Amino acid sequence: MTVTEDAATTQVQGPDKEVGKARKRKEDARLITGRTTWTDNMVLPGMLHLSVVRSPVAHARITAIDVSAAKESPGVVTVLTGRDLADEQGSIPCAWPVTPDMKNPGHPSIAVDRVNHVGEAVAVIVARSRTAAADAVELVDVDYDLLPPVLDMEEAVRDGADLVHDDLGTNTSYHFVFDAGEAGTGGDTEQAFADADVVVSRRFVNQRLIPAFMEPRSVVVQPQGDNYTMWSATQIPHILRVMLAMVTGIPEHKLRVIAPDVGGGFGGKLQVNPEEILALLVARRLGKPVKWTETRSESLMTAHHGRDQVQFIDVAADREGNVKGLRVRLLADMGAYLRLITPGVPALGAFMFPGIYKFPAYRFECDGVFTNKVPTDAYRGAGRPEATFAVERIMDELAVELGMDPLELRRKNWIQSQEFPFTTVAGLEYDSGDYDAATQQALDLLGYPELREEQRRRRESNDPVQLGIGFSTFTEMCGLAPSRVLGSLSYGAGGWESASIRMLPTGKVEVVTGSTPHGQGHETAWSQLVADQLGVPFEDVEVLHGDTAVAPKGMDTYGSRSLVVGGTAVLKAADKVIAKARKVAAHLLEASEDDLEFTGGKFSVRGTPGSGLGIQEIALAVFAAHDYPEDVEPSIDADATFDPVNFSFPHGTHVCAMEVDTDTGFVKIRKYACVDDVGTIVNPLIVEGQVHGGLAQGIAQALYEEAVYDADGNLTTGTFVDYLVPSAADLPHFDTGNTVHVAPGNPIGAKGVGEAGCIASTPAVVNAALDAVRHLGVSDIRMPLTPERVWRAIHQGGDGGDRATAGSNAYGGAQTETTAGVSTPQSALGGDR
Amino acid sequence: MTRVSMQVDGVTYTDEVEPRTLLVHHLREALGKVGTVVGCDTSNCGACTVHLDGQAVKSCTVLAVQADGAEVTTIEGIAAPDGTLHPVQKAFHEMHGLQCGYCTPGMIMASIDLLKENPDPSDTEVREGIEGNLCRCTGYQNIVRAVQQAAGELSGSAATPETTGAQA
Amino acid sequence: MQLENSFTVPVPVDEAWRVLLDIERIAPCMPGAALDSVEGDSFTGRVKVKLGPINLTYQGKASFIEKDEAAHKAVIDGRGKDQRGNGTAAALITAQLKDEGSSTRVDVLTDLNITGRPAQFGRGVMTDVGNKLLGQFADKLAAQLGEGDAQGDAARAEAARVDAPGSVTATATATGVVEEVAASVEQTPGDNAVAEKVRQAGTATREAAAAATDRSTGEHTAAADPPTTPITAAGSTDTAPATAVAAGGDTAPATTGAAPSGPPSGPTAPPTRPATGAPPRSTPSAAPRPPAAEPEPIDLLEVAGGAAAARFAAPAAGVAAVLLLVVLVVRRRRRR
Amino acid sequence: MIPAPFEYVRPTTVEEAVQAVAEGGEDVKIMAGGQSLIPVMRLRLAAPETIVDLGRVAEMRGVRDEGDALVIGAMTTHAEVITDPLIAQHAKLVAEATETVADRQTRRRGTFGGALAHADPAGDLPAVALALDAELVVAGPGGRRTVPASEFFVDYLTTALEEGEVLVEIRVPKLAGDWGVRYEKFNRVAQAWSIVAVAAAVRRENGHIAEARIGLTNMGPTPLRASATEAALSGAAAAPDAVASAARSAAEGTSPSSDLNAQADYREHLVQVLTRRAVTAAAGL
Repeated sequence: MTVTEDAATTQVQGPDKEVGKARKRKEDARLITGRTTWTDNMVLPGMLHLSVVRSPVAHARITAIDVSAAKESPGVVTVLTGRDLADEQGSIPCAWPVTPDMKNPGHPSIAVDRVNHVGEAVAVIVARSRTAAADAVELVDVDYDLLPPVLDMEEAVRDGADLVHDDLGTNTSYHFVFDAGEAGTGGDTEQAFADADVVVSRRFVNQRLIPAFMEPRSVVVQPQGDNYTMWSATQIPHILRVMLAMVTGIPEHKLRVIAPDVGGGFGGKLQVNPEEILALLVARRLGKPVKWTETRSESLMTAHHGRDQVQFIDVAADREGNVKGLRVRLLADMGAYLRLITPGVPALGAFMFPGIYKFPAYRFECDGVFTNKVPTDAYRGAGRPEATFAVERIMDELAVELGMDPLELRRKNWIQSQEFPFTTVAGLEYDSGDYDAATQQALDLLGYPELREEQRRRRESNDPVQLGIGFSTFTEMCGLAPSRVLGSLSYGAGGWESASIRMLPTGKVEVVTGSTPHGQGHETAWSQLVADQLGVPFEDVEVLHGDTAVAPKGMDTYGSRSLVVGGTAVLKAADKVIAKARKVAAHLLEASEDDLEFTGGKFSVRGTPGSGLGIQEIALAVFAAHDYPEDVEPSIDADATFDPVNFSFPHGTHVCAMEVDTDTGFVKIRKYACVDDVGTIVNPLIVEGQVHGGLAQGIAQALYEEAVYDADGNLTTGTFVDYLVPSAADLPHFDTGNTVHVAPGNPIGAKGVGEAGCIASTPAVVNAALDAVRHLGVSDIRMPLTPERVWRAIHQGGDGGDRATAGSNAYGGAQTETTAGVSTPQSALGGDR
Repeated sequence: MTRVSMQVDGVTYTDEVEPRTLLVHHLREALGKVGTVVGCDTSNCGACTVHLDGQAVKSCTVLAVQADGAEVTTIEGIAAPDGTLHPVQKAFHEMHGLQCGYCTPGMIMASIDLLKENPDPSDTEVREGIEGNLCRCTGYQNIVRAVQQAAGELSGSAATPETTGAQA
Repeated sequence: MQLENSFTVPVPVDEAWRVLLDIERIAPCMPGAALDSVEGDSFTGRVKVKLGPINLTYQGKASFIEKDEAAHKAVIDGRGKDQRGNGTAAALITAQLKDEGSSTRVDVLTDLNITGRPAQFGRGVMTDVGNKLLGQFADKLAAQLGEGDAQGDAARAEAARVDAPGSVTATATATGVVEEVAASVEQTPGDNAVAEKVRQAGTATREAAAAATDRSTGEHTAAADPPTTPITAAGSTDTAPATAVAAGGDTAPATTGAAPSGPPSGPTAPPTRPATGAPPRSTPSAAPRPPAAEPEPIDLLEVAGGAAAARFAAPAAGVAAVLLLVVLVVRRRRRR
Repeated sequence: MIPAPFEYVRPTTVEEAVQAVAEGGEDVKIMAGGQSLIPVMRLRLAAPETIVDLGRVAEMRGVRDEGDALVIGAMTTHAEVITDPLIAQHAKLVAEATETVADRQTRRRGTFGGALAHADPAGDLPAVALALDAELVVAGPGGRRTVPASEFFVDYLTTALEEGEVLVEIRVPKLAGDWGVRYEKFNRVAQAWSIVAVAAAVRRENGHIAEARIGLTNMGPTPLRASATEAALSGAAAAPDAVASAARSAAEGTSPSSDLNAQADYREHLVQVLTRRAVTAAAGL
């Protein structure tokens, strides 16, 4: 914390600037007093409640649905099945066809004649109360004709495998390839491997996770004639509005979407949910307002999941430790359907596997695979944590193979600070940074030499509790995204952001942002930006968002894009306000525009101190409009849309010290230190908070969380009893710090911070655990590092294996698998299949 | 239906409820106390934490009928009548102990309860004291700081009543 | 989830086969089950499952989908839905009879599939239930088949009926999972006097076993000797033969069979498991048992009889006992 | 989720409670603290017709000293158990284990008796009751009876409570002599159920362990005693080696299940480690 404060004072901005100040958040007032408007708080006159009858089976044909008893249930208004809605429900959109021949089976919001994952909607109850709706769910009788569930990706891609979607003829949705040699951004990968002294290959499992946002999803739809207003706990009201129009045929201008107070989504609310479509269809059909709020178990079972990749990765190097090539092949679990950006998540990661290292050659291949599970989609980091995990893990393995210090190996291969901007083998232009500086600072924070010494002592004394230190020197691409780049990747939309500034007569400022926040503190940070730019008090700025009628244009919040893209749009709008005000000021001050200077919110004529006109006064002047220049409109309000030309590349060094109890396999983080470079820090409090939260989720992937399905496709981690979101007692204190290398791609100089902690921490934690027990013969442990897996890896070899019920419903029938990677070059290309 | 009467944030309410009505649903849906929220269905997340006769409980795991005759304090009832924030509320704001704020009402109510029993908790004691409340945003560190800061303030100004609102 | 049960019954294979095909006698073997209707090879019914606070009622139908007289193999497909919409349960039960002269060896392979809410827990609530359910089913099936068609043969009927509660089961898997499931006569369905008597006897059995005294309604004595016989957990393959030793006659000592022990698969050897002897016998008056009208929930309290007997058997060891029959069921699960 | 509808009865005396249970119909469920029952009802895995809520039965709450034993009312909450001076003095193991149960809020509502009657093998208190040779006083239509803990837990979520019976109070014998105690719990996250836990009470005499009582949590469908280890410790030297050696038989006679958190063989290993640690700590080594 002190470190962050120190970093804050190293800001380029002066002490009187808002940017860089640890402003307490404006948002808090309503949140700490319970005066919030969560979607589920909404009550409308005559509102009906929806509940969803869901498939208990993973794969089946629906042979009959009997809703008669449910319809008779007290308080039930009607019950609708997939048949009833088949002609109007369309398909949940997939905005990212990553290859031209990608197979998309279409995604009904409610199953018509076939279910493809446990939890898929099969009927909707509409009732007068939440209770009546819940009661009637029990009364819907559905007959299923079971089909074999497809659950394991590696089996699913074998010839003759059972198919999730018969009509596609395959379980492979797409095969995506990036080859640096072919793209002209690197050398020939196969040649690099052929020439290499050393090749290390591993198979890593990046397990399925659940975003597990705390606020359950909720949607309220109010029909008014042919207009519809939807309140939804969504990250993406703007995208949702467009998609709702496309899916349902309701004209876009007849739809208004409001994201009121929305709980943190972490990508989990970056979706067009089946239930949002269903709520809209039911409201349209009945002409009545409706509400649907999920339960937690519904949420874990049906809201999209994240990660779930089997990663085959090979690295080639010479004996001196210079990396020569990188080869990656992924199997990425799509789940049963393609949702909004399901196929794009691994593709987004494709460009990040080389990390911060100067690989001369790189090839990436990915198969998107259908299984009878809930679809995957964005979860904090979306593609980048997977890539970072794989490369940071294999760098440690290479170091072991070469007998080198893992940090030394990294240092030898990473981009030097004077080499920025640096174009990587994946074709990305990294903007700025200093990996050495961040690393040194992180080691200092950790107390590295002392811990290494303690590690040595524990090893020598054969202490049952061993200590390990793990690194992750990462970068990520943020600021999604340059629209042209997205276009080249076949993404269905742009990456720009929109902002408006409205100068009110009393001098107060309304900032409208299209980047819809859900806990990130936009109201505070945008106020800081505008206060500086317009020279108005922080308190005089109000930030409006999350309502398509108030903020009609936007691309919303995800991919650590808000400040970089949305914040820049705000600055651009402020510049336009100033430019417009300048004309009025010149008129009123009877001076030439060129002679005016604008500082501290005031226009003054150069060389005549004391004279001047504040921008807030100008706002009143144009409101009155009694006296303004002939050739301008009587307004200084302005809109701006910003489309970035490049991504931004935050980086950092994360160091984890881990204690491993070799008797029980229990792991405990002893100390965690990280230094992140996120460019300019607008609000150090918010930046620190984002890092902390990201660390918690990244550590949770390493140690606690995993969505486990049994052999029938039941999610056995169906409640918070089994899906282990860590509590305060399970997480350590974090020592965080920053270095600041301004991002050249935007005027703020910010790089984005929302995902950094989550992306960086997972491999640092796993590397630390391995470092603690490597001398006992352990070279991999499957995530999450449950005590049992750690214990098995130590005492039985392998990576600790599947968890007992994973992929099996035989209680105790599972066997321990030993699937640690072996150093065979073939394995990377799935030679075993 | 069963008649229940309870004092919530200082106001007495009498209603007919079904026995199966959970306290949190009664608070939210009958009394409009929507500051208290529901985050799970297995009593794990703690978002619904309120004080029942002065003790923190998870209101999703208490039936409304069980609170008959009881005094309930929610997040909406802990600030002073003039709007002055409770020291724990204030500390959450000052220490950036919240982001999206969904877990915050439960976190604050649990923290107040903890500080009543342990006025000067260590880092570990705070962490264990709020183990029944899940937060997905903050990584907890600033929550821990907030609770400790509030502890300092509360011990310095012992006069701050815990449930000012409830005594209005 | 696949469960295997094997046992031997003291009737010739043809006789056992006839009983196996008699739905009205076989269906009630499922604990907590009740037949609602029988139509040809199909039948409908309910299975109530009660586990502490958890209460599920599966309603559905089952039918013989294969009856291979020559091979003495029958396959029953049963599937039901929970009445509260908590998902489905399906079982594919394959029973294979093998002629062993005057007795018959029965191998029951059950592929059990549970969906919905009960399956959504990492602690595998329903898997536990499934294990116990099928274990009890096999025990009762053993009893039924053991009766043969000679319903008038009271002695044998009694023997078979009483045998169920006393059966000792041990389960072993490659990973050393060992579970013990013992059934009790208390679960005997039916509201008639016989069933009641049997239940009482079961209760008494527990008490008797605990106190090693004789203070119940039926003529029974405490178990002896067998508790000390260890059954070693089976080895790591599917080769562990299910062993069942049937001892006929009122005076036969308890006999237990031991599965061959295999090398421990983990660093820790699978525990050695003491086998308990059969509990005391009871002799309710013989009467044909009609299908139960109303299902008795499979309350695992009922299992108490067996479990308690198992636990209390040690102090009871040494007390002379008369055992009619011990059926040892070695049950093991396979990975799918 | 919302529970299915039920009738609700709130007796104020044990007699009323027994009567209410008797009149509650076929599917009556007794609610103590409700901290396990209400979630199960919300998930609709349980849908009792009648709930008999013991929350207002004052006589079932509190701790009293009966000479050689403490009597803990079944409705005494975990929070009350933790802070009770009599328990701190005479049954510290109960307090120590109770502190690990769930979280603060849950401990405010959850009760000692409820936890025992629920008989979850992963619950912490049954093994403690077993280790301490507690006796459970049960009231039913035919009056009261006392069930020793060793006979109370009969199977997974199943106790010796007969239909119509209510667990009223628990007699916990005081430990006489120089006893040390320890509850060693192992789980993955703070508020989770025990993967395995060990409750140990050890009496030392002249540098030896005179007596050890060891209860095991989640090593089978019921709580168990580590009898072989207890026997091995009896008279053993109060030394780490002796304890370690005795702890190696802690898994004897257990039958742990395999689930998402641990397979059976790992549990059998864990129980040995945890037994060693618990006994070592309890013996003050």
